[in-house]
Amino acid sequence: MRIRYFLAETVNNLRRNALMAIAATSTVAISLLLLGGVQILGMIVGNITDGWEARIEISGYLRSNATSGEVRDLEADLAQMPEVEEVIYVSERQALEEYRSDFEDDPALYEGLRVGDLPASLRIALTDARYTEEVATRIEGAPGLDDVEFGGGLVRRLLQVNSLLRSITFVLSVILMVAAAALIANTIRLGIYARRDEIGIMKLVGATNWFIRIPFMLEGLVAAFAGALIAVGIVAGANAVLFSRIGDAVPILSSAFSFSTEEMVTMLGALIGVGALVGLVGSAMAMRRFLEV
Amino acid sequence: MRIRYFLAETVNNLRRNALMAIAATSTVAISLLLLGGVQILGMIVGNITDGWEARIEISGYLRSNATSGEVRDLEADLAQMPEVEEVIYVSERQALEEYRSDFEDDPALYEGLRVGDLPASLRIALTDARYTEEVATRIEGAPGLDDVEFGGGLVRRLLQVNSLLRSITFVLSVILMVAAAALIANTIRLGIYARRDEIGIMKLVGATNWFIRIPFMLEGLVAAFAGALIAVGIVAGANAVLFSRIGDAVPILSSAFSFSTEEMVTMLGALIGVGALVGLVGSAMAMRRFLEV
Amino acid sequence: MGLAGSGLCVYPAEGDREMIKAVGVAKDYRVGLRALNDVCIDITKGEFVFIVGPSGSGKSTFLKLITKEEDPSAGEIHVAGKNLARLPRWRVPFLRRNVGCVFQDFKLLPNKTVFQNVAFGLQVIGKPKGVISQQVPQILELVGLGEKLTRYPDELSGGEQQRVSIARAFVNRPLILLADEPTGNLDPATSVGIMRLLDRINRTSTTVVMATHDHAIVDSMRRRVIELEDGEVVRDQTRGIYGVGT
Amino acid sequence: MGLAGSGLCVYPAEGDREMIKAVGVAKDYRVGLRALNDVCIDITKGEFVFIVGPSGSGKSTFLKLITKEEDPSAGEIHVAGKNLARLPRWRVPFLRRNVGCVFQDFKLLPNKTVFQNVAFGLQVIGKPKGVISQQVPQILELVGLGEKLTRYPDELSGGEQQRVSIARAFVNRPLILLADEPTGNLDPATSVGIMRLLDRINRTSTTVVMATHDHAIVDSMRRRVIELEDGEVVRDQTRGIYGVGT
Ligand SMILES: Nc1ncnc2c1ncn2[C@@H]1O[C@H](COP(=O)(O)OP(=O)(O)OP(=O)(O)O)[C@@H](O)[C@H]1O
Ligand SMILES: Nc1ncnc2c1ncn2[C@@H]1O[C@H](COP(=O)(O)OP(=O)(O)OP(=O)(O)O)[C@@H](O)[C@H]1O
Ligand SMILES: [Mg+2]
Ligand SMILES: [Mg+2]
Repeated sequence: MRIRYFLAETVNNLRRNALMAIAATSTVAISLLLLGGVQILGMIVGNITDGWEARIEISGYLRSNATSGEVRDLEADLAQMPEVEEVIYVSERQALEEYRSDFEDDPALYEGLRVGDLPASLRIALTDARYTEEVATRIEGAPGLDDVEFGGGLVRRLLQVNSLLRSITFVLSVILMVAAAALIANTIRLGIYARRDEIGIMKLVGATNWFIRIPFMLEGLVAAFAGALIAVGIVAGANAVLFSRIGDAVPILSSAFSFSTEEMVTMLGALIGVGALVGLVGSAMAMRRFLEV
Repeated sequence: MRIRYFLAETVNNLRRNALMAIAATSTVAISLLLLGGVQILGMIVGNITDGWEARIEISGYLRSNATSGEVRDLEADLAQMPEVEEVIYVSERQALEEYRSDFEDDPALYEGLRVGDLPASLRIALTDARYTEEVATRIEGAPGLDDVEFGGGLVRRLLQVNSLLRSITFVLSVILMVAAAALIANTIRLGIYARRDEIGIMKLVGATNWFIRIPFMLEGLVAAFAGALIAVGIVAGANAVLFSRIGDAVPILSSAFSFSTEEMVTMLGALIGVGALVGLVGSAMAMRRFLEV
Repeated sequence: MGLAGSGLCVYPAEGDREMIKAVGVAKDYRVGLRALNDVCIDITKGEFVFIVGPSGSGKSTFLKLITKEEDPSAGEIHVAGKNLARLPRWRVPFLRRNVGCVFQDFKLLPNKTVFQNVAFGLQVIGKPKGVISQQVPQILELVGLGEKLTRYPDELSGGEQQRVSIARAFVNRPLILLADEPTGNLDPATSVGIMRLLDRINRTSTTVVMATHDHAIVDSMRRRVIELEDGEVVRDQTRGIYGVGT
Repeated sequence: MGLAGSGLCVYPAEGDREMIKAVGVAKDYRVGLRALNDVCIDITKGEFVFIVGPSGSGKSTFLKLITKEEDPSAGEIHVAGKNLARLPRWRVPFLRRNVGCVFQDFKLLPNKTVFQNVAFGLQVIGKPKGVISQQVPQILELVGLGEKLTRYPDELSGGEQQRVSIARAFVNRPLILLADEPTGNLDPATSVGIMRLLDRINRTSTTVVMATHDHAIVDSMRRRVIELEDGEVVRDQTRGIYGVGT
């Protein structure tokens, strides 16, 4: 009976105060859209920096006269290091082919090259880009090895930049979370302010605070939930339609703009949660001062 | 007399409706802060991509036996091309020094090198990165020139990425502009909704629409202006305090985070303008339906 | 159109002194919800008219038509010789400045003090500050609120709010004064004071139309009485009393 | 504390039948703004009391103290044997359910229909839907609004709104019924009907306290009359009339 009353009340109020409901819904939608946008930005930055770090490898160039025994020893040595994830042998022929495909747009650059002009190498992938320098110095000068290459100081700087980028996006999303909450709370507070007389009358007629509060909170919840759904719909739509297009158009970005379904669902779920929570709590908080009659 | 009435009215209303004034001010502040944030992001992206493009150069490596006559002819040829901005001669010694300073963290990399191991070159800066390929093919095979190097396909992709990044930040700032306007308008509309009765009474007592509207618009203007000032203060503060720190901490980003005073002032001025305009126009628009009594 | 449903009306020749004229006026708030039906009323300049009738008979509705707060569904309303249906929207505020109104629910501005509420009636017509700061306290003194200039409406008793509404209605000396139940929240002694005031205003040739339930007042004043019942004029007496039934 | 400023009061022994008791009550809305001064009133169960007095004399303030809408600045208010100063805040709604109130400014909920407004009084005490849909139309019929159940307050005349407020106040059969000027916007015939209703309610041993300016009603009912003037009790008569001065 109570529940039926509260639901009927909520529906009635949303209908009679359509302007406020629309304002609250659209504010929530916009705020969460911005929040979602920053989350996506964060995910893009994550993808990019992960991609960069994944591409940090050590190349051990082999002497042209290295014996296969030397090479095998070196491979075994590396394979047992805990920091090393994978060791790949790149033959002279493979090196040339890779070079060709890297510069396929510029035949001039590889026209004169033949097998043997580029050395064979061991390509060493690490579990974490942080170990690059350590591993590189450890194998330097090993028998059969001509030269060890990696970004050097550049790697260090790249790692620095990556961690900075990640902190920036984290800080940004915290800021936006706070901003979204403040914007939504503002709207709800104004909506309730417009109906402060109503609350006062209910109190004078003998309604308890909860009896008054619940329909207002449900209203806030419904409006915020609707707004969150709109925001989530737009973000999911953009993901399905826009981002894959960007990936197709600019292949270099396709990895940056591809998100796993799981991380997408988590993020959108969080948006809805944040929206609904702010709607519910915001209404309750905004009512407090008007309930003191 | 009228003006004095309007000002007194505005002050009185702001005082009597402090809650609404605060809500409007904080909404404007938050919205414009977000808008300012995206503008700054756009400026950062601009700085980075400009930096990248500025660094796209053509290096013409000279044969070690190139005569100074050949070099001078080549320089002259290049200098007269309209696409070429500058040609710099890098001697073998300079090349070695640059190499050293690039890898100063890794002495191992340049320990064995001496003057002559790295070739002298002409470094060609272009007026626009777009002409890279054209110019490179034009000088290829010129007497005295050993090899012409530039990013090739990579340059093309970089340019693509840059233009995409620029469009994205542009679209983002348009979206945020619209979002900020909608959020502010929502707040103002709710604030006026809370006082619809007041407007109706004024009309019944014989006030003209403008007589009613002006104090409300001034209220919107003052609240929005205050909000804009807060936002601008925070952005300017972040610029003065935070961004320079980031630049110091991560030198690679220092150019990305340095903005000319002029572009900063223009941007902040635009923020204030947008805020004030939305406050003024938003109030006027929000009142329309309540003025029809 | 002006003749719709006006079969029962007798039209007097339009004279100079005609202030308010309703010709065959009907008002439907919604379809089938008729508040006034075929009302023909002529009020000349300087008259003092009581509108009486049971609750819900259409008194307030009739007054709202005169200030163009509502528009008639049929018939015509003329005020000071002007057909309100033809009055452009931007002229409405000017009409309302000439028609002071004491509203049944007071309609005070909640964010203005008593002084500011009354002053507002002068500010809209652009009266200079000097005039305002002189006339407003004077008129508030007249309605017995001389001490409460700086109070806000929610700090007043019901009767005090009503008197602020009265003061605002005639502070700018309108041509017509409409008063909807202006003594509903006042004790008899204060009511008598207010009626004396209305009478004095009326003597300066202001037309006064007052909707009321107070038969003591109606009976003692012996002025023109128009009685409404279910939205129709059932009595129009030159020197009437409140009612036969009571 | 309970004795502050109560030097003039004579305390009757607290009996079972005592419903409302004010002991040396004063109310200052602001410093120096005294609305009630040293008021001592005892009202027993089932009494019918008129509160009269000029506009601004403190009638509404006294009623607001009984519902704890305001708290006294000095003295004590007891309702049904309970000292309101000691009533915890969460109990206040339960007090108000036992004290029906017709407000001078009606206080109807603007977003609810007439039916819903009256039903609200039953919903707060958790009455089942069946009871509500039976009792509400019945009581609205009694106050003459049987046809207007689905109207919103702004679609009603002043008197109709007042009657909705009356219906809401006693739909849940409260112990005490406070009525602040309940006939201020009603014509004499409707007023008589409402007074009959109040009388009937009073006969079911509900205590009725009514602030009014309507001397016809007071004079014809011949019930207890308490007169306030400038916030002080100046008369308390068992079978009184409105006033000597009028
Ligand atoms: N806005 C509205 N919408 C619908 N019906 C309305 C509206 N305003 C008034 N009515 C109806 O029109 C009729 C006349 O109302 P009006 O306010 O003119 O009565 P009144 O004579 O002033 O009554 P009272 O003495 O109670 O103030 C009433 O039945 C009322 O219910
Ligand atoms: N909220 C308030 N703040 C300050 N003063 C108030 C407030 N409410 C009432 N007053 C003052 O207290 C006094 C008594 O007010 P109250 O409303 O009790 O009068 P009343 O007897 O009901 O008058 P009326 O017959 O006009 O309704 C008045 O002088 C009024 O101005
Ligand atoms: Mg009326
Ligand atoms: Mg009162």
